[in-house]
Amino acid sequence: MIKQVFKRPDALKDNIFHYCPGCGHSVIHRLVAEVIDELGIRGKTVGVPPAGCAVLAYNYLDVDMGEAPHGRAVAVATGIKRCRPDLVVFTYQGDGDIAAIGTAETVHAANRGERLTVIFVNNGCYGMTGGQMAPTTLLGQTTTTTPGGRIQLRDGFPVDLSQMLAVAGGSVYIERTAVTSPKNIIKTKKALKKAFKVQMDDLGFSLVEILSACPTNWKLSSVDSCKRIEDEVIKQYPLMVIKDTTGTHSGADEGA
Amino acid sequence: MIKQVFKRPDALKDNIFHYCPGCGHSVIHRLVAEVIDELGIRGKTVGVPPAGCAVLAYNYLDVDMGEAPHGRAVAVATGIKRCRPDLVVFTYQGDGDIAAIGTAETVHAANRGERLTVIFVNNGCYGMTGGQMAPTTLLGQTTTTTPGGRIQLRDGFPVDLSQMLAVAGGSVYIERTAVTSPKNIIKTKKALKKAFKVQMDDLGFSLVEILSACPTNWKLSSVDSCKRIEDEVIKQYPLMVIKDTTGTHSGADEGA
Amino acid sequence: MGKKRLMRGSHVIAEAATLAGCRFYAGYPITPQNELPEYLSGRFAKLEDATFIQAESELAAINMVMGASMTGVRAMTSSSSPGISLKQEGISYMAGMELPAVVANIMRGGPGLGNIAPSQQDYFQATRGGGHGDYRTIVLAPHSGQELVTLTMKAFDLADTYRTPVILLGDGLMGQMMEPVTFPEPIEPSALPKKEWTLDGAMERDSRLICSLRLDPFKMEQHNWKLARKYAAICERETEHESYLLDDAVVAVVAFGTAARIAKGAVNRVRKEGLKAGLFRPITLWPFPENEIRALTRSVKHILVFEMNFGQMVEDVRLSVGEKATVHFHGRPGGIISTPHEIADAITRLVYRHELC
Amino acid sequence: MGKKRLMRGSHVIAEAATLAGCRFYAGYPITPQNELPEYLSGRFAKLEDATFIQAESELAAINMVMGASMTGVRAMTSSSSPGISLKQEGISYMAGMELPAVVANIMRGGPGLGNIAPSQQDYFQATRGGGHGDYRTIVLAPHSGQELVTLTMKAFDLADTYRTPVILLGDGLMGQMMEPVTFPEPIEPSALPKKEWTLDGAMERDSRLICSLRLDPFKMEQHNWKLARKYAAICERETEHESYLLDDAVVAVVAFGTAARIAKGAVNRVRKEGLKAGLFRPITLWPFPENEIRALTRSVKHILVFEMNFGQMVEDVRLSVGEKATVHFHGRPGGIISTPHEIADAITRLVYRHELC
Amino acid sequence: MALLTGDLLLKKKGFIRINRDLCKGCGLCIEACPKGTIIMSEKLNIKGYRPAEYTENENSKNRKCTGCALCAIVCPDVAIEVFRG
Amino acid sequence: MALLTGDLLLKKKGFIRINRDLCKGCGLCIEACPKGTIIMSEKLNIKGYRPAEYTENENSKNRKCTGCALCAIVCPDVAIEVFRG
Amino acid sequence: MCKKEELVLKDREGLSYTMSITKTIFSGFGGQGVLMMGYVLATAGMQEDKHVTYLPSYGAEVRGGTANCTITVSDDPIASPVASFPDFAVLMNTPSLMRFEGKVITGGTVFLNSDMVELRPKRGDVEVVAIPVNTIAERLGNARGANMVMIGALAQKTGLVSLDSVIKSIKEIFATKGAKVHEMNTLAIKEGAAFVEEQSSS
Amino acid sequence: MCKKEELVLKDREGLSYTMSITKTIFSGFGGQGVLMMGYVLATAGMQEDKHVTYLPSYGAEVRGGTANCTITVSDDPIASPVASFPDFAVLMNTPSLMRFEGKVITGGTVFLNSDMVELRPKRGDVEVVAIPVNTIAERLGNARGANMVMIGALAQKTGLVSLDSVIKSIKEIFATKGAKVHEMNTLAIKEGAAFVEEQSSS
Ligand SMILES: Cc1ncc(C[n+]2csc(CCOP(=O)(O)OP(=O)(O)O)c2C)c(N)n1
Ligand SMILES: Cc1ncc(C[n+]2csc(CCOP(=O)(O)OP(=O)(O)O)c2C)c(N)n1
Ligand code: SF4
Ligand code: SF4
Ligand code: SF4
Ligand code: SF4
Ligand code: SF4
Ligand code: SF4
Ligand SMILES: [Mg+2]
Ligand SMILES: [Mg+2]
Repeated sequence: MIKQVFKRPDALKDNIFHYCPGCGHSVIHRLVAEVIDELGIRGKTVGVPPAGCAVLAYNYLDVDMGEAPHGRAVAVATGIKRCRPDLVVFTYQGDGDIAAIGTAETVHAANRGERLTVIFVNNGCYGMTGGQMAPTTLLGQTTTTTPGGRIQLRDGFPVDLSQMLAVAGGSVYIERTAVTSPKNIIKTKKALKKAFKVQMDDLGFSLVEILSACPTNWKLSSVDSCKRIEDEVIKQYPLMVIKDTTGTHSGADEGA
Repeated sequence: MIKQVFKRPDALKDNIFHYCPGCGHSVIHRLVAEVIDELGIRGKTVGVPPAGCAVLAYNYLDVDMGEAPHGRAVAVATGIKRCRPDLVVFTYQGDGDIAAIGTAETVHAANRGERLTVIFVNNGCYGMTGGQMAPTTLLGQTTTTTPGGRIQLRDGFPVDLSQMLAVAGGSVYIERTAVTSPKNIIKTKKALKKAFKVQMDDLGFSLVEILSACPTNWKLSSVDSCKRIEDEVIKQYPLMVIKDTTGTHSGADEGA
Repeated sequence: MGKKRLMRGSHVIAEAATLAGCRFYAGYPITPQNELPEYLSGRFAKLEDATFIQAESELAAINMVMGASMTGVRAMTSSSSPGISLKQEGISYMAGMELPAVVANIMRGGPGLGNIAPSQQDYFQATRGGGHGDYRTIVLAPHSGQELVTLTMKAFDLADTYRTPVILLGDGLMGQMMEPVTFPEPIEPSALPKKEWTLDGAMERDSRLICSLRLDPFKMEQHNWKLARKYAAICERETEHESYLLDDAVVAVVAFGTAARIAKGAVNRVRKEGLKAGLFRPITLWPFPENEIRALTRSVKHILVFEMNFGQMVEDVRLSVGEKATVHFHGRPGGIISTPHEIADAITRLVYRHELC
Repeated sequence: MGKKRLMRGSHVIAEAATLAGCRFYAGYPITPQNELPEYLSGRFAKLEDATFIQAESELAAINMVMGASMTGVRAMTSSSSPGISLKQEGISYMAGMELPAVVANIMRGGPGLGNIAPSQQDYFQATRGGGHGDYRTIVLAPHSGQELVTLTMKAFDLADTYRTPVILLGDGLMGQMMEPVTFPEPIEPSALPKKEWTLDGAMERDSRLICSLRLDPFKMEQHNWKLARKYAAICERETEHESYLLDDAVVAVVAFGTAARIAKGAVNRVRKEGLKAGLFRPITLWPFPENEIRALTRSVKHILVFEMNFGQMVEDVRLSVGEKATVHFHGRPGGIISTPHEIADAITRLVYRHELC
Repeated sequence: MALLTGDLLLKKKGFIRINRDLCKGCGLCIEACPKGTIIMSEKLNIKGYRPAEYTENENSKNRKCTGCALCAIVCPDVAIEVFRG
Repeated sequence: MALLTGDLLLKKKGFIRINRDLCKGCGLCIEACPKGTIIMSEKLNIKGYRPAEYTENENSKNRKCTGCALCAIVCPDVAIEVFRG
Repeated sequence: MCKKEELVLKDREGLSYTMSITKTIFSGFGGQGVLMMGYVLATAGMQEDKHVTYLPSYGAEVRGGTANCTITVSDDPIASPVASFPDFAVLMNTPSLMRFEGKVITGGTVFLNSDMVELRPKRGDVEVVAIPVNTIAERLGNARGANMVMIGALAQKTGLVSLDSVIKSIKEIFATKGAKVHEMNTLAIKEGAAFVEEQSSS
Repeated sequence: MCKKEELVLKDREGLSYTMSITKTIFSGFGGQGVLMMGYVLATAGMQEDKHVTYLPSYGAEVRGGTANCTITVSDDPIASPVASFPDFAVLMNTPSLMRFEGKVITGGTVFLNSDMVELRPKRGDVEVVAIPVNTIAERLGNARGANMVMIGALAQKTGLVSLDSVIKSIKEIFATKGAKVHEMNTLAIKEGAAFVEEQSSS
């Protein structure tokens, strides 16, 4: 019997991605769709796309979506979720969106333990606007606004937002993964699924930071981009569970 | 021989403080003035006061001062310091100012390792606007916007900004002190002096978080306010050196 | 109508919002409107279906309101001048996405940190769209406690009807002053007309999208003309004003909000001295009652615009009357509240200088 | 003047700013002006006394510029529409504190996220003070590569002269298009007039303060009237415009920036057909050249305002001419760039309808 | 036990189908495939990319493809369908 | 050694001056003073606060104040000057 | 704004045109119940179906300083709730006297808490009513009721509102505090009224 | 805005009024050197003291897609740098042909990279010049010089700018790349020119 073992998930529309060849966003979109399918939540999910390369995420993900201004996705999502706690609400944000302009909103949503799932795509640059330095750009990395490479004294260190969010009382599950290889992609999907479940179980704020390739702005082939992540980026941003207090229910029960 | 062993510091103007009786801001102002005197930097110091009860800090501190919009003090200070690295630049900010609306600016200034000294006055409420909940308000604490006490589920956990800033690569010295007793006041002064020195030695970003009484909004006597800090607030915000990498010169030398 | 209650303006807005079925508030403290969120923090805590959030900033607040509005809930935020500046991006987005919301601006003296005294210095920002892009917001200007009730409730209706942000433009005096007010019966959210465009999960229907992005300039233009037609309809239908002693007037004062109250007192004074003055009070600042003001010029050839700023609405009055009347201006920027006497003086001088009696 | 260089508008602004002695830039990426910071990141890296910061947000950027300006350094930021909305609070502060700075807005289609195509939809925001409080910013509207050079440099001079933020209002086309330009000799910061009000440490002098807070309404009012007088002086002295083929014109097109370029082409076209049309191009949008436009109405009774929005500057034209001429409007909001032909059509129809030939 | 051994011995067979016009030629599938059954096409597709090409015959008994789906898992453009059996 | 002992034996003397009209009556100095030499005044000062009052005579030999300055260190309003000798 | 506007920058206020509108300023330290006095007066006015406004001072400058509020009571709609020149001033401490003494209109009345204020107005054109409200309140065993004594005195002396309305108002305002408190406050109000009654008859 | 404005919403462009203004669109995949061709043409025009504008397409929608730019060369100042209806179109791939074929004005010329484009315009009112620029470039041992071949062909065929100006321009533009590169590119340009020369003479 021939049976199809891999096909396009239902929650992914038929539109062709506008992303560049080898772009991590495409993989992550598919994983989100698969997770939505598997959890059976297409009919009660609302997504908030960012300003960033994924601004058109609604062309691909077949769920209700509401746009947010650059950096404000978690604030918009908070508004949605507080009014409709029965919905599953996620944001999809680039590293510039979440870790630069959106720092305050993210820190405070995590602190409040908003029941949101945040998908944080760390590609080390501002993809959409042409590859400028992002908070996550590595030291020495050349971008269009660090033509001589990122210099710590002028441009600062790579920001580790996930670690900062781990300090926040209301964050319950934070994991960093990558979409560089089948193994890592499968791990990423697991993490995404867990993050959604944390929300559905009303435990608190969950976030998956995903190291993702931007071959265009890195000026590398897709394959070399994945290698770069595994060889270099991971040193600065190790793949790991950064926080997991789901066992202790810390998010949900305290203090009320 | 009779000699005066305690007097008003030179860098403190003669104006009478507009602060409430027992307000920690008054003590901290004096300490800042003493430190400026002792370091002999009155003629090369620029301060940035916040929107907050200390908005009128320039009525007291006899140094050049430039106002910042609420929460943006470190951004304004960054502009000053980058243009005039020879100056000693400090910000003076309330907990609402720095840890709510100013979160992003502070995180990123710390990350860039701006050569600034930040004086972060944590009084657990929005003093100036009438005692609303601050990010630092304790769980259960009654304020004008948490009439039934701060509830974690609605209002989030007390934010520990200093710990988050410790994650930032460019922060070099972060200490939490209090102005509740002679001992703690003396420690606070030492910390302030060190923070200024860190800047003068070009090591990186320094910050002193000071637990400070707001008797008016806490609706406690001055003495009880200090007791409350020592008995309750310190449990959430322990007095400690949160980060000190001055020995390793981490801020100044890496990565360039 | 219930019994009379002596209430602070900020509380009146908060209560009226609740009665209008508002069930989401996000805001950030700023004087002189702190009592509004403070009141709601208690009021909403007692309602099962209501959410109060003290946001980490005005930016977060307006964006939370954006999200809440996407679900169809009646949502509001409030602030005062500097905080409203920070919300301009969000307001522009909501206008672009056609999301209803009520934004109360209890204006204070500016620019910058300014002070916390009453002012009307944000008229342009409110009526011209201080944010980016072609858009307008409906702007309502209450001048009494009771009007805070009616206009707050009306703001929510207009916002829903036209799917647009509505600005309630008060000032520190409106926010802080107590006056007796009565409230109507509450409106239950469930009794409001169902919104067909909300995000609530694509259950047995196609997925929905609320967005302001339109990369294709032709689509963007189309959307802008759609907005323009909506705005034209609002202009046609929704202007509101009060005419006070204008029937036989030869001089009209035009003023809104707190300034209009004071102007009323001034008109009363000069009437006692036999001067034929009246007051035209725009209640909607946008749409501006321009036809109504123009109509005035059949009898009135001198108009005194009085604002608590250095001259903003006066432009709209000039645009309305063209050269059919002479427009004079009297302004007090920065938090000064004129006395009725001062305005009476100004009217009197105008009358004598131009021999209008 | 050096030799001609073919350069992208954003780069031209960046280079001209450097030549004007600008030594501080803070900004945040946004299309269609990214090439401006990108250029400066390299250019400033080669100057010892210059600082380039890619800020964490537009808010941070404008406030960094505020700080830099306090030290007396010529400072600038740039962005496009949504980012400029976020800077409104900061701009209001700088106006209140009387701090010079240059803010370039390379406008895109709005409202909201809109698109990245050229537009002129932020005219009101720029000219009416999108922030809170009574204040104005000088607004310069270049319409060619070479004017990007002159107006950028002029912006810094005006900012310093009047201690006020100046907005350089371009659009995506101005930012992206390349044209040949020539640059003047650079101005060394040390050659600029010394500023006596900067913060540089109270060494052997009294300490200084730069602030916008004035709690006392009377002091605030005083400050506002001071600002008003400054603005009046600017209105008196600094309006700038271009008159193109207006001497014998019976129809005038009024347009600025990119729209004015296109209108010029349209005027040329209809002139070939014998229609007496001309172009009035405001170069300063604030102060608006209202006297100059009013003067026009001696010969011109029909004015066609053409804007890449749904009608903003048209209000200023109406305010300028009153009823002395009929003001018509042609607008394209949302990123459409009209062809000269389209505007020529509009002029032609106007001429025939009103029998102006 | 015998059965299990048998199962292990009996190598799984699979095949894939690549949607030529969805493919952007990133080459990640080629890198991922443990069997080396995918190559880059010489000819451009409609969008101007050189798409990936599956080199085996779906019906061939000797095909190496196991249907492990690694290629599909890494494919950013969801251009690959995998079949087994 | 003897000298040191002598020094220790010779208790330090001090006194303080409280600027009555700067004081806001917060009472922190009273709490801080190990010698109990400060009390709250009965009469209001010009700003309507009941200010702190130093109870000793500057010239008295028996005064308990050591000039330790703890009171001044905690005084928010810099209302206390401390003298020693 | 580029227009040459007529700028009129005068700030003086004449006498009220009708006697139907009366403005009262209450001023004292925070804690002296100053805002409550204003609230009671405004509530009483409202219960008499008069037009009333209550305008507190607010903001940063009052950190631990003087609190004040202005109450307007009027037969007609109230234009401005601000009192540049109040008819009555209730001044509970010396700084308040210094601040507001000069503003009261000629013919107006200044109510002084004589327990806290030693100075007396220098002007001869206002009536001064000095009342030892703290002493009276303490005598009644209601030390915190000094403001109630004062409001009673004010109502009695000015007739702005009736004593009955005042008493009805506080009953509502303190509804949750129980009968005991109401009785105590009623007594304080009556004592205040009695005090001025006595004063003027003596 | 509340005014009833005259709304004119037509978008068509007639033929250029004078021949002095010429618009050329270059379009192809990113990587085909499309923007460089435009830059070279504009620079050459500038060096001939003509008015020139260069307008790139920009933005999010071009992720990995087609790049294009519009060059206007004119004796008079240029009103609009946009070409709704270009005189010339240089189309380096099939999607570009599909997108821009219909826009070229009647009497205009379409330059096709015949190595990449199999289709031919369906219109009869435009001239089509098909050039195997990749083949030619590869033959010259300068595989990346296909765009130089094309620009040479364009200049030769249209006379928009002289070949000399083109060669001078690339010398400046690639100043840092050394003489060898310049020689290679010059050769490519000349080969392109020679190709169309031959074509038209044949
Ligand atoms: C207020 C505002 N500022 C700036 C922008 C421009 N902008 C759009 S996306 C973006 C950043 C994109 O980077 P990132 O968030 O890392 O997403 P990526 O494209 O890399 O996935 C920026 C700066 C904007 N749309 N709004
Ligand atoms: C943009 C903006 N939002 C709000 C305010 C009002 N505001 C002034 S100070 C302040 C907070 C004060 O709290 P904190 O920073 O903790 O200082 P504290 O007074 O407690 O010392 C607020 C919300 C403002 N001035 N500007
Ligand atoms: S620019 Fe980078 S992040 Fe954006 S679509 Fe291309 S590869 Fe992906
Ligand atoms: S309100 Fe609190 S923080 Fe502000 S001056 Fe008073 S005591 Fe100090
Ligand atoms: S399914 Fe596995 S073996 Fe088959 S082509 Fe894909 S990666 Fe290769
Ligand atoms: S991974 Fe997908 S897009 Fe990339 S080459 Fe293979 S089939 Fe094509
Ligand atoms: S100096 Fe020491 S002993 Fe003397 S009064 Fe002060 S605290 Fe008491
Ligand atoms: S500590 Fe200072 S302000 Fe407080 S009571 Fe003592 S002297 Fe007065
Ligand atoms: Mg990114
Ligand atoms: Mg605080």
